[in-house]
This record gives sequence, structure tokens and C-alpha cells, in this order.
Amino acid sequence: MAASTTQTLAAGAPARRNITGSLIGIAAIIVIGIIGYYLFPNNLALLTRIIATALLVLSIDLVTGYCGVATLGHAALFGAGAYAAGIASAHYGISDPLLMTLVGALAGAVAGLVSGLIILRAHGLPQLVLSIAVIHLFHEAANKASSWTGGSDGLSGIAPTALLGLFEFDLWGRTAYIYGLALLLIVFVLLQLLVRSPFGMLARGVREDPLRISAMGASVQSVLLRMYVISGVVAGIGGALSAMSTQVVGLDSLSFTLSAESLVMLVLGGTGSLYGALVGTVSFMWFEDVVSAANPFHWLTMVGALLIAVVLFAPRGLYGTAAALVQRLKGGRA
Amino acid sequence: MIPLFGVQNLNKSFGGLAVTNNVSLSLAAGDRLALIGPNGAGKTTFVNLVTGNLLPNSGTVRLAGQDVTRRNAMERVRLGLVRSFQVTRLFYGMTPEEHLALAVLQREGKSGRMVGRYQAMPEVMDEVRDILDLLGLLELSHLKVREIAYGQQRLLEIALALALRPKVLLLDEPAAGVPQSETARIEQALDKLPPDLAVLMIEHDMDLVFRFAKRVIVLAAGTVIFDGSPQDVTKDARVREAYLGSYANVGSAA
Amino acid sequence: MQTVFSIAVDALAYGMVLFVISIGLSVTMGLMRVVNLAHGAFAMIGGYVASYAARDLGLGYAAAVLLAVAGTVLIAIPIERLLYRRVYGAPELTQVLMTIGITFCIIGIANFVFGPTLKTIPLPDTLRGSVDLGFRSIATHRIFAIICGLVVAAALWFLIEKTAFGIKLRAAVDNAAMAAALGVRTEIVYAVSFAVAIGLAALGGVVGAELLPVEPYYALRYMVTFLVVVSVGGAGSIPGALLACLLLGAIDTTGRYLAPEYGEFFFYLAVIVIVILFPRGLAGRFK
Amino acid sequence: DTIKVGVIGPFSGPFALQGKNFKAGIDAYFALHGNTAGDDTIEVIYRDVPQPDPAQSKALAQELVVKEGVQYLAGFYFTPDATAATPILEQGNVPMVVMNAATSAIVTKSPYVVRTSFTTWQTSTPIAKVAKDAGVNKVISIVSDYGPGVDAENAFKAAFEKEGGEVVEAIRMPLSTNDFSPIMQRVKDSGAEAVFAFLPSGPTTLGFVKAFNQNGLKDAGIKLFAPGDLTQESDLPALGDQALGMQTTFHYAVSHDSPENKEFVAAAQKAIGNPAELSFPAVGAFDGMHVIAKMIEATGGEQDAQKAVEAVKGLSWTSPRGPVTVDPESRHIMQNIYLREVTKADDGSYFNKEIQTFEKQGDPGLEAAK
Amino acid sequence: MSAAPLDIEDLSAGYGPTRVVEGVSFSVAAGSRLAVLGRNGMGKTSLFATLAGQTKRYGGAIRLGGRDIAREPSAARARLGLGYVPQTRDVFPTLTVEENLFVGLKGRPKTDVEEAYEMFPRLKERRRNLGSQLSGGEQQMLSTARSILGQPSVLLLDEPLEGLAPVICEELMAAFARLAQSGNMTILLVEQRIQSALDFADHVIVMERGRIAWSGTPTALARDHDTVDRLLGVGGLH
Ligand SMILES: Nc1ncnc2c1ncn2[C@@H]1O[C@H](COP(=O)(O)OP(=O)(O)OP(=O)(O)O)[C@@H](O)[C@H]1O
Ligand SMILES: Nc1ncnc2c1ncn2[C@@H]1O[C@H](COP(=O)(O)OP(=O)(O)OP(=O)(O)O)[C@@H](O)[C@H]1O
Ligand SMILES: CC(C)C[C@H](N)C(=O)O
Ligand SMILES: [Mg+2]
Ligand SMILES: [Mg+2]
Repeated sequence: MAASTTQTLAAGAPARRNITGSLIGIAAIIVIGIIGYYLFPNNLALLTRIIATALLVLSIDLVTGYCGVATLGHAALFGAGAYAAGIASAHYGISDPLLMTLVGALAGAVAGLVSGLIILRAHGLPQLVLSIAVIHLFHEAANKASSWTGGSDGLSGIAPTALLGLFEFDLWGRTAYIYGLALLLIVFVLLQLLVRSPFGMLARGVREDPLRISAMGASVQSVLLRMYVISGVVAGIGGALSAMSTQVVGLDSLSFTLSAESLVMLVLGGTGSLYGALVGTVSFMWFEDVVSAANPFHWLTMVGALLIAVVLFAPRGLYGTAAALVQRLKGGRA
Repeated sequence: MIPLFGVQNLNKSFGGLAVTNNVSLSLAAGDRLALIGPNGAGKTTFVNLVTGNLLPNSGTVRLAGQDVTRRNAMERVRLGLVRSFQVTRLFYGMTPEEHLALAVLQREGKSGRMVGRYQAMPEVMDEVRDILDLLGLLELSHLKVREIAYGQQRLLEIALALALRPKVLLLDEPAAGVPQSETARIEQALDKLPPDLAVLMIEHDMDLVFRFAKRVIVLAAGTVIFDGSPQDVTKDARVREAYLGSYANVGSAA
Repeated sequence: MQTVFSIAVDALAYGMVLFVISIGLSVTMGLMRVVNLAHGAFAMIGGYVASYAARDLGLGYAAAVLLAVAGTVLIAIPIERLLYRRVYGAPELTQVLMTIGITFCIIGIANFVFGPTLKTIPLPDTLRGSVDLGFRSIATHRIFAIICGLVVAAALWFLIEKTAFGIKLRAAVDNAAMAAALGVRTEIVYAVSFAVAIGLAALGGVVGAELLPVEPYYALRYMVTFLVVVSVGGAGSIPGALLACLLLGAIDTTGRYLAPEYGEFFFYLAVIVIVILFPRGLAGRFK
Repeated sequence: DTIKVGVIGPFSGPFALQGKNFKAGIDAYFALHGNTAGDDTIEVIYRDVPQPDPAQSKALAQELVVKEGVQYLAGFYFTPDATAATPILEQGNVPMVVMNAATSAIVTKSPYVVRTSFTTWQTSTPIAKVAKDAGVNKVISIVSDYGPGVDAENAFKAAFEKEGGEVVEAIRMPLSTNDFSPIMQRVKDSGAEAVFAFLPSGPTTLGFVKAFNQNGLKDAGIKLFAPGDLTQESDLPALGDQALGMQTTFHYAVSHDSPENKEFVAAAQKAIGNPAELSFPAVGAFDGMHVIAKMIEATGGEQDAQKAVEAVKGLSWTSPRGPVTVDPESRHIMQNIYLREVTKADDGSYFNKEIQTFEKQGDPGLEAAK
Repeated sequence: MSAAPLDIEDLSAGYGPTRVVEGVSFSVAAGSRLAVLGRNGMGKTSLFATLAGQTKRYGGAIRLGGRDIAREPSAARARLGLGYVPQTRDVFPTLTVEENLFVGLKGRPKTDVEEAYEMFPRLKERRRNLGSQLSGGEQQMLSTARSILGQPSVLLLDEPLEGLAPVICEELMAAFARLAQSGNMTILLVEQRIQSALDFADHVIVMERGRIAWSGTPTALARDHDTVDRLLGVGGLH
């Protein structure tokens, strides 16, 4: 009947739009990645750093944007990946890039589990404080275990072998960059599937109202913990990438500063959307690079001004606001 | 009949205030029970104790033959005890369709799936549409919940409970905020519930109570002061004074 | 035994200094529900103004303190009107973004205007030197800080819990639209509370400068400490904040005495334990 | 030709003051010696790494080398930042001149690293003798718990025990410590006659020194020995009277009495703007530029890292800090270490007054590591 | 004759691009009782919220006692004598019952909260409890009492009976009627319990998609079965 036609329309249209949307997104990453490669062939190390950070920011988005967990300690997951991959190479001679990535992902997952178990014991502000405590504990632990981690002098002696036995990690950072881009793409595609899956919807429900979720018979804790572990894998891969491309791991990769900065990037781009995470990372780090090169002494003010401007003029973050604007122009609320 | 669900000597107090006083009652499959009583009598508190959102000071709660007094809310839901909230609790940034899909998926144990989309699962979509249709929410299925009027949110609240296919359903003022015209929808939905489901409803809308309930319990100051048929309740002097007022006259006529 | 006393005195003094500096943040975060990461930046401005007044203008300590409080509030007013007002009621993360941005700008400006070196606030002779407690000596200034802390705690508690203004403030925070519908001029209430919070930040910046010296990076360096003590206490609760400062001060101090190399561990483990035991803070109003 | 030099350092953030000193030292060099070396003009490109961050340091170093085409990398306030950039050197054919980072091992990471600053081992060793000479036998060591702090502890302990003294207790405290009273209580309880302390230059030193005085340690006759990080000149105005009489050993004092230094200080103070901000990283940078200029002369502006480094091995000159030599074997700077005492000048300002010289000190840290 | 306590003309309002109140005009006399009826989502709440200054007004005039308040912020309207009890009650959760009432006093002495306790003795028992700890019905009482304490000249009540026990409903409606009859308070009421609303009101408007679709006396409405069916969807009244 009439009702059922509207239903099919209503249900079918967004589904198709979503799929085209994600294809466009993937294509955009590839295109921007390639443009980056040819436009800034001399700046691939920066681009690789951006990719590694983007993985961290995506990982924060999973817990903060999708599940509503406030965290200022997410670098713990990233740093765990970085140190694990670094230690594997420097102390155990596991220097195959793929293996190092795997080690990083695993360590990230474990760190995700550990910090998740702690952080998920509270909500809101106290939760934020737990996350701060966690990152400081990780940081101190790494500082103390200096025979493994090199302490504050950093872990050096990381020497990844050629990727697939073919591509050396060269001075220009081409291999690291392309490998990073590939990792980012794979992660991104998988995460897109994840956030649209039933589990992704469950996670959004947890963000909106955990009590309601448990009244539906689902375990909020288990959802969050699972997401934390996944998030750890993503961040761990980012950490491993960073370890491989820098070949040194410093305590900064387990720091409050990195945690806070990457959260800022996420909010800048817009929480709760994978694109927001990417847009935020790229624009923040690019902006920071440009202004700090232009004036290494007083660029912080410029970054501050950027953040304020974004809140004033794009309160939902760069991507979030742009997306809302496009929706508005297209008309319709659906 | 074996009771599906029962509480024994349940007590709860906040500070010095005893809100639930030695309450015992049980529900069997197919029961249609209304829990009424003055404001602040402890009805919502009772529901919270039963669902596990609050812990009693003493007493037991049994469900499907098990003692669940110390089990948490989630486990009780999995055993078939589902509630609706007096003040709507919904996911305001999500659509009614997503709400129901989530409930259906959860019930089927599929909510943990990390790939695939509910839109592509015909059995889920069909059920979701049926429920939306039942409560007249189909047209709104793609609006964000924060954009729909309160009355309609109330309907969704009930839809959500139904989608979990409970064995025992606790409805906390399902009709509050729902206009009389829409109350009929709730009644329709209640009529279509499986006959072996036990329903306990808290409601101040006496018309609805009398049309729905086969048994009425009156709670006052945390104590059960009446347990019997709807016919008898309007005749009970204590209930008239504490709760019904002149409605007793109107109500018996209706 | 003497050592125990001695540690206790240190703990008390440290806790009270923490309290004086962070209590303003408890007002903005707990009562106005703004995650004001720029709190330290305002404390720092207070410190700079006092230092400038005392060293460059040669004013007395009391005058410098007053000038610092008034000056910082004056600087903060336009910032409140233009920026903070836009994020009242906004999601917490948006507030984080805005207030970090403000912090960065203030750091940059302070660095530019005052340079990167430490700025001290010369103490008057009465506060200089040490007092002999019999079993040990303690800096006079610390006793002053303890007294300041107690006075601030009492005054603030009275203002928030007992006065009509305090009730209006709490109502406006719970539900600004409803408070307005009842005739509360929420904008004014907010502006006044913000001014109070900033004034307290400035006071804390000055009184605490002996322990947390004033330099441009102050604004970020101690941000976490402030955030932690306020949240552990339960944002918005004066007694909670006091308790948290004393407790964390004691743990930190004892930890640093017993096993300084594990000082950070002690402190943050304690934070985790407290938060898990009291998920709403020691005396939290809110979740 | 224009030869580009990339300088990485903390130009903003909590260590901005140190980065500012890098720039002052470099500017002073150009002011005194011009920005030419041979036929080439030197151009400096600055990149900011506010806090230890090897990944960023490496990315910037790489960008400087591949994109900006710098022939020399220099600066590096923090050890991990320097270490992170070393793998680039050989591939990029670029020498690195470390102007501050003070961990001994950096020079071993690549044959193209030359250091013109100091190591913590180098500055912390001589104070042991000073302590012993002052009649002290029992010392408690207090250091910040991170790389340089641990270095300082080890260096002092090794040297002091060699002198026949005893380190009764060694305390490592978190970098973030801001209330030192409980630590001072530990000192009292330890029965030590003196304290050996290492804290990185900056805000915390103020609290430390105040706590030392106000908790009655100074009055009890307990002595305080430290490497010069604790009494960095730029911190002295804030420390004020509190620091009077403190003895530290370091490779450089702004007050060093020599014509070279007078010239340097005048130029560097002008470059930095506020004279009170001048301190040791400036001299590391100044001498670093000297070494780079020598390298450019030796290679005639050609990019040849090997040749450039060879050319400065064994190079000696008179630095503002005194006579120095680049040790041909380690490529680390050999220099005098001075014992200084904080003193009040006639104009009411405070300075580190040199009272004893330990000549031609190498880096004991490298030997200790062997 | 003095100006009408409330007079609105061609009012329209909404959320973002959607208009939910369109061209609404009416005027009420001092001491009168107006019931606003209509099905779910027809804009009753939005109309009240617009009057109280909480929803965006797109056009039209709002006059309170002859004074144009359309551009005044919410707080100013309240101080000029507009009282608003929202559908969602909006009790301040972290304030005690008594503190909630203090907020409504608009400068009257604190002792005047006794008036509220007289109306709802239940509230007096719970005076030290936090708003969030109240039962649903108690919250409704508190919200209503809080607004009445401010002695508004015009009181907007959005479903004040929701969740209240039948006895309380009767008492409350009687109390409202007394307040209106005393002549200094004009009451506008949205209510789902149509019978109660009709018993109370002296005039009724029925809303349909943001517009006034019917207007008249309660008796006329009760007789007009067509309208009742079409606009209220209720099969006859008892
Ligand atoms: N956390 C609490 N602390 C103190 N008192 C409480 C708390 N929760 C509920 N109460 C009190 O317990 C009593 C019972 O509340 P409850 O919500 O169960 O009533 P109810 O019967 O559902 O009433 P209504 O019909 O008005 O919804 C009320 O007086 C309420 O104020
Ligand atoms: N915040 C909002 N954003 C967008 N649309 C809204 C919002 N609030 C309400 N609406 C829409 O405005 C219309 C009118 O809603 P309103 O709440 O005024 O209706 P109502 O007549 O009070 O209904 P009810 O009887 O259910 O309370 C509805 O279609 C609703 O979907
Ligand atoms: C003592 C400091 C000057 C040492 C420096 N921070 C380094 O990492 O080497
Ligand atoms: Mg209830
Ligand atoms: Mg409504």
C-alpha cells in the first residue's frame, strides 16, 4: 500500500547514499594521499607523522565520538604500540615491518584493555581524571623501565627491514609513507564497516543513554571494553608506524600532551565521524607545521586563535559543521 | 499457576524515609495488573527495585524461578523482565527505526555483530516496521527522536519495551503525556500482546486502568493497602480517600 | 614521631596552597559547568600583574594582591563576554577546545610581553622567613597560604550554599532556560560567578607563586593538577575540594618522603583508587 | 653560494627560553664573525620542537634536509630529538652539530655527530672533588628522575666514591615535583653532610632552593653541591638571595672573565633583548656555529659530511667559555669545567663567580659506558 | 478599560526551518481561563514556549498587559508577570525542594514559601530532598508551586495534571480556579484530560498543525462532536 512504498523509499535511499558516501570517502583518501606524495615529495616524514597521528585520532573517535567516553589518556594505547614495536626490533630483532605492525596492534589492544578496565569505572569528569592518571602511570612506567625503553633518552636502535623484502625505509620516507597510507586505508574501511554495523549502533546507544542500553539487556561495560580493545588495535598500529618511520620512540608517545593534542584534533575535526577525525588531524598538523615554520617562536598564539575561531564559527568541528551545511543546502532533515 | 515473577517482603528506605514497606506480590503468566497509588507512594521505587536499578534493604525478587535479588538490571532484562520509564529515556540523536532495530538485534543476540547493517536484514526490518506501524510511528521512523513531540516519544518508549518481547512487562505511566486520542494506540498495542505475558502497569489515568486491568494493587506510603479486582477497588473507602477522590463515582460508571 | 609531624605540616601547607589555586576552577567547572582549562592561565595573569605591581611599580604586597585580582577580573570580562558566553551549555569537548585555545593565546602573549623567565612576587618582611614550630621551622608564607585557604573556603561556601545568589546560580546551572523562565537574569548571574572564579584564580596564582612560580608555561604546566584535585573533590563542592586537596596533598607529600622515585605512581594510583571508590568525587554534586 | 643550516630546538613552550638562547648564540656569532664562511653565505632555518618529541624532530630534520636542502643540522636541546635525527645523517650526507643535548651516547650514534655543549657526566664529575675538598664525607644525592638526572647521579657517585666519600642515599624524584619540603625532610633524616642535586634548569629550581633554605637545612650547615643547571643565569634573578653562596660546577658562566666572552656576551645580550635571559645554551650554539663555519670553509661549500667532520676533529679555539678542543676520537668538546659561586654584584644583580678551574675535561660518561 | 493581560497577534514560531506555530492570534481577559487543546505534536507546547521566550519567534506580536514583550528575553518576561510551567516540569535536580521554591519567589521574602506548602503539603514533607529525588508527581507539584509563588499575572500551564493522582488533580484544578477567580491571575492551560480542561476553562481553542482550528466555549465544543472527533480524535466526552 501507500505506506509500504514510502517505507521502501525511506529505508532504501539512505542505505544507498551511505555506500556511495563511503566509496567517495575512500577515493578521497587515496587521491589526497597521492596528491600529497607528489605535491610534497620532500615532506613525506611529516605526512607519515600525520598518518600515524590520524590513526591515534581515529582511535580516540571510536571511544569518545562513538561511545561518549571522555579521555585524555589515549596516547597510552599509541605509545604501547610504538614501544612494543620498537622493543621488538631493538631488543628481539623482530624487524619485519608487517610483524612490527602486528606487535604494535597487539600491544595497543592489551593497553586498550588495561586502560579500559580502569577508565570505564567512572563517568564524565572523574572519568577524564582516571584517563589522566592512566597516561601518567604508563608514562612513569616507561620512564622507570629504562633498560627496555631507554627512558627519557628514547628508545633507539629500531631498524625495520625492507617492507615485503623489497622496499627499504629510505631517507625520503617514501616506503614509510606508502605503507602508512595503505594501513590507514585498510583501517578506515574496516572502521566504516564497524561503525555502521549493529555493534556500531549499540555503541552510539551507549553514548546517548547507557541506562537505557542496560534496560534493553545489553552490557554497557562489555560494549565499551570491546570498543576500547578495537581502539587499542588502531592506535597501536599508529604507534608501530611511528616507531618504524622515526626509528626512535620517545616518552612523548606516552604523554598527556600527545593525548590532549590528539583529542583537540578530533574535536577540531568533529567527533562522531571518521571523516571528522581525519579532517581534524590533517588540518591541525598542517596548520601547526605551517605556522611553526613561519614563526617558530610565537606560533602557539596562532594555534590558539585557530581553536577559538573553530569553536566560534564551526562549533561542530570543521567536518561536522561542513557536513551540516551541506545537508542544509540540500534541504531536508533526514 | 506457577508465578512468573514475585517479590517477598521487599523493603527500601532512603535515609529515614521508608518508601517500600514489606511489599509482597506475585505475577503469573497472562496477568494484567495495575499498580496505583498517591504520588510519592513508592510505585516507581518499586519498579526500580524489581528491575535492579535499585537494591532493596531486605527482601527477595524472584524471576522465572530464580532469585535475582542481587542480579543487575541487564541480567534481569535477559531473563525477560522489561520496563518502560516514567520520564522517557531515549537516544535523542537516533531515529525510532534505529531504536527498534537495536532492541530487536539485542533480543536476537545479534547486537554485537561488527559487520553488516540492520537495514540489510529483512527479518529485523520487517519486525521493526510492524512495531512502528502498531504504534503509529511509521511516518516518523527517520526523524531524530529529539525532533518528535513528547507524546510520540512516549509511544516509542512503549514500542521499545515491546520489541524486546518480554515475559514480564513493567510499564511506568505509559500514558502520561500521551493525549487521549493516542492513548487508544497504547491500548491497541497492549491488546495485541501475547496472552501469556504478565504486565504490571503504573498509571494515573483511571480510564485506562479500568479498561486494562484485571487486578489492581494500591500502594500508599510504601504499603499495599488493596489487592483485588477493579470492581472492588472503587468501593474501598481507604482507596477512595487516599487516591481516587470523586473519580470513584465516575470510574465505576465508565 | 617528629618526622610524622613534620610531614603532616608539609602536607597541610601543600594541600592548602593547592586549594587556594584550584577552588576557582571548582566554581567554573562544577557550578557553571564549563571545563575551564584556562583556569591556570588566569592564575598566571594574576601572578604577572602582582609581580609587575610589586617589582616594577614598587607597590606593597597587599596592594599588589588586590591589583592582581581586580586586574585579572578586568582582563577576563571581555573574554567572558566574547568567548565564554558562547560555550555555556555547549558539549564539554567544545569547551575544552575553546579554553585550550584561550590558554595557548594567553601563553603566547605572556611570553611575548614578559619574556620566558620566572617572575617572582617579593614578599613583605612579615611573610618572609620562617616560623619555628618547636620541632621544625616552616615558611611564614605557608601559614599565610593556609589562612587564605580557610577564609576562601568559608566565604565561598557561604556564598554558594546560603545566599539567594548562590541558589540562583545553582538553578541557572541546572537548567538555564527554566531559571530564566522564573525571572533569573542568568547572564548576570553567570558574569558575576565567572568574575568570582577568575578573582579566585588570580588570588591563588599570587598566593601560590612561592610553590608554583609564575612563568608563561604555568598555564599548561599545572592544568592537570588543578583538574585532578577539583574532580577528585567533586566539582562544585567546596568541602569536597578542600578534602581532596588535603588528602591528595597528604598522599603526595608522604609518597614523596617515603619513596620519591615512585612519587608519581603513588599520586596517580591514589587518584584512581579514590575515583573508583567515589565515582562522583568525594562530595560530588554531579555525576 | 648560500649554505643552509637547519636548527632544531625548543623555541616555544616550556623550554622556549633555552631555544631563545640558541638563537641568541647564533645571532651573536653572525654579529661578530659575519654570516659568511669562505665564499659562502650561511643561512639558518629554525624549526621548533617545544618538548622532547623524537618523531617530530626526525620529521623536521628530514624536511630540512630533503626539502629545504640544508647541509648541516644543528641545535637539539633534548637527547631523544638528537638521537632521532642521527639515522638521517649518513643517508643525507649531513653533519650534525649538537648545541646542547647532554647524554654521552649521542656522539656514538653516528660518525657525523659533533657536540659543542657538554655532558652531564662532564659537569657533574668535578663537583665531587669540590665536596671532598670541603671536608664532606657523606652526601645524599637528589636528582630529577629522567635521563640527565640519572647521569648526574651516576657521575657524582662514581667520582665521589673514587675520592673516598660515601653517597648515603640516592633519591630520584619526579620531574613534576613542585613541593620539595618532604624531600628536605629526607635529607635531614639521612644524616648527610651535604646534598648533591641535579634539576634541569627552569622553574622548579626555584622551589628546590627555597625549600632547602626555608626548611632549615642551610641553617643546619648542610651544604648544597650541584652542576650548573641549578643556577642557570636566567634563573638567578628569581632565585635572588636564596641562592647566594651556592657552589656549582659547569662549563660556562656568563660572567667568565675573558675578552672573547665580553665580546660574546655583549653581542648575545643584544640579540636576546633582555640581558637577564642569557645563559649556557647560547655558548653551545655560538661555538656550534664556529664549528659549522670551519666545516664550510674546509669543504668549500660542497656537501661532504665526511670531509666536514674530519676537518674539525681536533680543532681547538678559544671559546667564550675558555680554551676548547673537539676531541678527535669522540667528537665531543673538551673544555674547562669551573667551580662557581653565586654572588651579588655591586649593582644588586646576581652572577656565578668562577672560583676554581678544572682544566681540559673530557667526557667521563663515554668511558664509563665502555 | 485596562489592556488585556495577554494579547497575541499573528504569532509564528518554530525550530530551524520548520514552523510549528503559524498565525496564531487571541486575547484573554483578566481572570479568565483559557484551555488550549489539540492532538500530539500540534504545537501547543511550542506556542507556550514561544510566549515564555524559549522558542524562536519568527513574527507577530505578544503583549503582556498592553506592553510589547516579543523582543524581551525570557527572564524579563517572567519579571513582567508571565509564569510558565513547562510540560517537562524542569525541576532543578541538584537543588532541594525548598531551594527550588526560593528561585520562584522573584524577590519575595523566603517565608512566603509557606504558601506553596499549603497548596501541596507533600512538598513540605520533602522540603530537604533534592529535586532529582522526587517522584514524578511530586516534581509536577513542585514545578507548579514554584511558578505560582512568583504571583504571575498570566500563568501558562502545560499539562499540569500529568502524572498526578486523581484526588490531587481535583484539588489542583480547584486551586487554579480559585486563583483565576480572585481576578489577578489569568490562566492558560494545555491538558490532555479534556474533560478536566473543559470543566475548568471559560474559553477553549483547539490547535491543528500550528494554527487555531477551532475557538469557542467549552459547552459549544462539547456539543460539536465533529470538531471533537476531527481535531481531538476522542470518541465523545463523558
Ligand atoms: N533517591 C531518593 N532519595 C530520597 N528520597 C527518594 C529518593 N527516590 C525517591 N524518593 C522518595 O520516595 C518516595 C517514593 O517515590 P516514587 O518515585 O517511588 O513515587 P511514585 O509512587 O512513583 O510517585 P508518582 O506517582 O508521583 O510517580 C517519594 O516521596 C520520593 O520523594
Ligand atoms: N526541538 C525541536 N526541534 C525540532 N522540532 C521540534 C522540536 N520540538 C518540537 N518539535 C516539533 O514541533 C511540533 C510541535 O511540537 P509540540 O511539542 O509543540 O507539540 P504539542 O502539541 O505540545 O504535542 P504534545 O501533545 O505531544 O505535547 C512537532 O511536530 C514536533 O515534532
Ligand atoms: C640537562 C639538560 C640540558 C639536558 C637535556 N635536557 C638533554 O636531554 O640532554
Ligand atoms: Mg512514579
Ligand atoms: Mg506538548
